[in-house]
Amino acid sequence: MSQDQNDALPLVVGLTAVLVLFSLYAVFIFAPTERVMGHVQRIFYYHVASAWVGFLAFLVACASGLLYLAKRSPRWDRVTAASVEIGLLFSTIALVEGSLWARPVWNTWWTWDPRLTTTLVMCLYYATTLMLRRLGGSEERNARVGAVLSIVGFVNVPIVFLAIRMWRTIHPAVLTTSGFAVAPRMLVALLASLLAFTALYVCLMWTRIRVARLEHDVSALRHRITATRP
Amino acid sequence: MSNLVYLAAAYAVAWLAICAYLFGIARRQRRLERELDRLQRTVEGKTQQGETVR
Amino acid sequence: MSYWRSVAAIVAKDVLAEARSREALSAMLLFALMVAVTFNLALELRIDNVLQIAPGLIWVAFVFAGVLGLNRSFAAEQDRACIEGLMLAPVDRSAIYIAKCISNTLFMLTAEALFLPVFSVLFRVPVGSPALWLVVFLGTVGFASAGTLFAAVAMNSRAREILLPLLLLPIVVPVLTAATRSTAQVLEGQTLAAYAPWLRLLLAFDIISVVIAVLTFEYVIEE
Amino acid sequence: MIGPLPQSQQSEWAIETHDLCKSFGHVSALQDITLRVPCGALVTVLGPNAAGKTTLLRVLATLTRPSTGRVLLQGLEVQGHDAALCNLIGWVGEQTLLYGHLSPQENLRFYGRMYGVDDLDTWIHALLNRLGVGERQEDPLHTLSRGMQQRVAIARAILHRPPLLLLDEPYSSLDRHGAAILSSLLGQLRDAGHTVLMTTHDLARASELGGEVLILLDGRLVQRLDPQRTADDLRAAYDRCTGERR
Repeated sequence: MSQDQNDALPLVVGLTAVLVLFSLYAVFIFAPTERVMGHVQRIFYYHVASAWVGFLAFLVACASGLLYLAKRSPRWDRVTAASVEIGLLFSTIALVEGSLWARPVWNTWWTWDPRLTTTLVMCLYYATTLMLRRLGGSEERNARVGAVLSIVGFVNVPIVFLAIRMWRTIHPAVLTTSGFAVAPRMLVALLASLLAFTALYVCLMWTRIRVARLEHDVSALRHRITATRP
Repeated sequence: MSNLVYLAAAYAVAWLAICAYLFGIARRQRRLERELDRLQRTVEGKTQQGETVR
Repeated sequence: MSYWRSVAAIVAKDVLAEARSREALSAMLLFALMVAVTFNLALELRIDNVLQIAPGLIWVAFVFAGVLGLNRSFAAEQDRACIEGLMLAPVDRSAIYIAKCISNTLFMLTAEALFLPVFSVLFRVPVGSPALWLVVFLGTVGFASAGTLFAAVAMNSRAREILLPLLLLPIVVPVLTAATRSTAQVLEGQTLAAYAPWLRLLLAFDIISVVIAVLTFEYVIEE
Repeated sequence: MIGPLPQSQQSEWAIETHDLCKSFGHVSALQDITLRVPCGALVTVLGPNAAGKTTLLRVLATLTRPSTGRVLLQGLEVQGHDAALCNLIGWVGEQTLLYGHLSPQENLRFYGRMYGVDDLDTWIHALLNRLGVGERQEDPLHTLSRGMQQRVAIARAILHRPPLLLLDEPYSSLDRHGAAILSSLLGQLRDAGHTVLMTTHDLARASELGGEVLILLDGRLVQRLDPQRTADDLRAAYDRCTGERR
């Protein structure tokens, strides 16, 4: 089975590379320049795509957390751990890109917008769950706790979002997300970016999980050797 | 025109972060594969000496 | 029936131990007051802006004092491995959660009931209105119900004192915003209709958090 | 004081394990433990430090999950948390499982309520007197010496009249008087039909108690000595086992 997986990986990587190149073409050449914001609006495509992958990754972590608790197989724990890590990477990218977009457009690096605030808060939470795994303790317990935390975290995302949105509507928002009309060609660029990033997520998960499995094998072998040492 | 700086920065940040992450994983994988190789040789050496490895 | 008898036994045990030692209560109360004093010095709380700052100050004090109390509550269970005594008892693991959640809520509410009058005297904020106490109650239940789960997570790790607030604070962001906003509206003398959405959010959070914690507690409490 | 157990036991074996293994990460603590303890037996598990004695007892007490293998207590399969199993087990561990701010009496009353013990106050009173804690039973536990606390921990373990007692180094921190009380109590419990499995690292203690002795070494059961063995047999066997390892 692992042989099959290794055979399939180059294929997936190749597909991802094609999708990424196409998305770059769609974003920079195919999509028209936005009238008000100019070229800087092109940040939008990758910003949305990385935010989407962040969300997807935390969703996958929640699902694999549930599966771990049901099946107790270390395989699902490796999926949870990898997905949280990659979700954190993409959420952080989304935050930084958002910031780099907000600066020229709204003249500020940061706004306490519901989406941004929720992402920031949940990033801090997920980073702590990763830190928890490094504090030692038994692998089995880390897996169990990791699963529970990924479930609780994901369930909490919409509640945090709702709370912050209610909070913003009561405080008059200084800056509103000024909507812009999405031309069909822009939509193509957006979809291309979403697809490319999702494929990228699959690739990263694949390699990350493989490394985690390797790590497990190596430490198992190492202990077997020390255990039989006369 | 200076807006292009932000555009470039945003895309640079995204790709740099992803590449850095991939590079980290790849390095870890290489290190682990070397280690696995070394350990497997140790195990083979031991079994040749007539020891059983549990 | 034996389920609720066990819950009652654990709560009674916690209350008795706390009545003897007053460790958690005095720590929480003193810490909350210290937060209030510190913030007053740092933010220059004056009569003309008291209504803007007081709600946030109250809840920041509650949250940090609450973290302290939660850590204390599970430290007591770990002291002579008492938690193993609870795990060995013939009761469902969720009964342990419910009991610890009730006693943590009780201790926090007691500390808050002692804190608010002092706060009222120091900052001339009226705290008599029943609506305020309703907000305090709902907010505390939300905080303690999520906090009890995370305190159990943190209990078996190194660095548990740091871990608990880092995990808990992001999760209770909804409680913090809802409680702060509704406290502000109550203090401003607005009608129930104005802050009813916030109360609903608090209630929803309380219910969801208790349900999820009851379902997952057994996975985090085992060693 | 300790009455005979009701004769309603489903199995002739109090403890049965099949190929029990426990590892922490990749470090293995127990390997292939297959074990049968008949009801009403007094069994001592003897072994040097780090032999896996505590792990074995914790697995049997359901405090630690085994990595692989099966455990049956009185014919009941151990898997997950089960009230019927909990009622079978009396546990004394390295820690006392008692609350420092409560008195011995209050501690026992709390645990008695958790187990739904009948006629609690009289029973607690009798137990504490039997263990020689009578005079201190209303003082906060943290004011008692470790040895006195250990006696209360033993009372806690037999409070719900469990048919199976799992005692991890129960003699630790007991003085001579306390040890004598415990020895006579164990004899009484065995006569009443309770099964006792205890660990010790102390050869003299194991040989003095009588009953079967299991020698545990590096997570494996290496020798089993029946109750008829003499103290010298035991010493010789133990020296041989530990000697082989060196």
